[in-house]
Amino acid sequence: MDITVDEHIIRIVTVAPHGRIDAFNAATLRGRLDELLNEGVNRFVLDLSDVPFLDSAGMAVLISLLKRARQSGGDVKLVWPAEEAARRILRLTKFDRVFAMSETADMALNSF
Amino acid sequence: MDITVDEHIIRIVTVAPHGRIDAFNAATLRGRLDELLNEGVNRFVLDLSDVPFLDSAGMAVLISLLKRARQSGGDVKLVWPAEEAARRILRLTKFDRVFAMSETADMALNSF
Amino acid sequence: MTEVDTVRLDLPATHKYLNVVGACIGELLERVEGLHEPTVLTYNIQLAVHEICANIVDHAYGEKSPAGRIGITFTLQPVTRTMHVDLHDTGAAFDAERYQEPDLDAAQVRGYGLFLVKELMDDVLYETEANGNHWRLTKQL
Amino acid sequence: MTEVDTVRLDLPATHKYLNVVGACIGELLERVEGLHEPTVLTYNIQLAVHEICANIVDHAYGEKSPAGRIGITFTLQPVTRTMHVDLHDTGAAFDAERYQEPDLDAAQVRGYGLFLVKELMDDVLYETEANGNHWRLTKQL
Ligand SMILES: Nc1ncnc2c1ncn2[C@@H]1O[C@H](COP(=O)(O)OP(=O)(O)O)[C@@H](O)[C@H]1O
Ligand SMILES: Nc1ncnc2c1ncn2[C@@H]1O[C@H](COP(=O)(O)OP(=O)(O)O)[C@@H](O)[C@H]1O
Repeated sequence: MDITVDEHIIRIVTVAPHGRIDAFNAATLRGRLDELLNEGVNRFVLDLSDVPFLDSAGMAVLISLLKRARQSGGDVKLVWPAEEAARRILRLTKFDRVFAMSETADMALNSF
Repeated sequence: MDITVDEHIIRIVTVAPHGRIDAFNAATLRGRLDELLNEGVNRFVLDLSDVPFLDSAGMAVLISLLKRARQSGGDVKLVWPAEEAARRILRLTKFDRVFAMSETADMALNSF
Repeated sequence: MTEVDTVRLDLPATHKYLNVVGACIGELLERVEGLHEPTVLTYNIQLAVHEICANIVDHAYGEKSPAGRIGITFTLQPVTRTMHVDLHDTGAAFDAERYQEPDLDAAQVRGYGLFLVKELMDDVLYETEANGNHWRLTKQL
Repeated sequence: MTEVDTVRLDLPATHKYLNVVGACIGELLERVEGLHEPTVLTYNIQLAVHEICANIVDHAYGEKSPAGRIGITFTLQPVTRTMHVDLHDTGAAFDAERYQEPDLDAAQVRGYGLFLVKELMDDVLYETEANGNHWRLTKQL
């Protein structure tokens, strides 16, 4: 009897920024994500739980990442911010429909 | 055999402001302390552990309290603020010599 | 809130110091009593004003005018319980005719700024003045 | 810090809004890299500027001029790593001749304000100008 066993390793990278993501520092986050994309990573969990403030420049970084990740067959899942006001903004802009959302990073990882 | 047993009850009041004490709200603290003084309280523990900022108007409230409490035979003990910068100000103004200082409210109570 | 209170802030048009703007708004609203959902309200005003400022940096001044400034006046009207935020800059004008609302169903990279401002504030006014641009945001408190 | 950055704040001379001043200082210093003991440094500058403002409210304007204002300019000098805080008011003048240092060994109720300012800042200058009073606080960062 021949049994074929193949191992598939899916690499998912969790990125958890701590603090505000805004026009002043969005480029830093974008730079780090670009490095990961260039290394071939295309599955991301972006953990926003410790992000107290996210502006439209930060949102632009998330959408850019999503586009590039999906282009190469990957995806981006978001972890909800703890801050209720920030959650509402993600709902207002329908980011919660464009991205798969999770309450925790573990739940996001398991949803891949 | 005659045995005399007397009970002495010393009333010590612990006051713990939460938040800044400054020129804007020092009057509120002073008002509360005046009420206690007028009720006859003269032994105080002023717990500054949760006071992140204390200005000279707040310091004036502490000294006034000390003067009135000592006039009627009482005393005021301070609990150090958690914030190192605020501790340094109390040392700079020699408040740590004018007042008995403690690390916790319990220690301050036991020092009476 | 018994008198009309105004606080003015004037800062370099750079993303670097926009944190000051949000902090000012937070402290001013600390002093207003009886706010409904103060944390969310504060966040919303902070975000809206931040987006207008970021647009002034990026679009009104762009790369061209690094020395430009943003003047902001915060006004608290106690009787009507209204907050006005007036922003002035001396950069390029905003072309309202060419402005397009974002299509929220097609994820897009840019274009959420003014959408958020309009959603989060009760009123948004833009006008060109003799010496530059004027944005006025209004929020009922 | 590569250019000289200035941020201006202008507010009613009332204790109520002095919280805005401290928050501005905190956010500005957030943007300065390589500070030694940033928390303590920030606290010290916040307290010193706060004391000058509180004195303007209490002594320069006192009960008399409730409509007075305080104008503050924060300047960050990157080359010399210096922060200047210039405060302007249009109230009564400060009489330096009559000023007395507090006696720290005799617990006293008032008089710690200017003492703290002098201890916490590297330099304190006061001058009367044509249109009011000018305080300049300087701190090496
Ligand atoms: N202050 C401004 N001055 C000039 N043009 C502006 C200004 N604000 C916005 N705009 C124009 O409106 C467009 C939409 O702005 P916005 O909704 O904030 O999205 P974004 O800034 O991401 O493009 C900008 O791309 C720009 O062309
Ligand atoms: N801005 C000012 N304008 C006028 N007088 C002032 C001013 N600041 C301080 N003074 C005078 O200097 C004195 C000492 O001030 P300070 O050390 O801050 O203590 P305090 O304010 O507690 O009296 C004040 O009582 C006041 O007479």
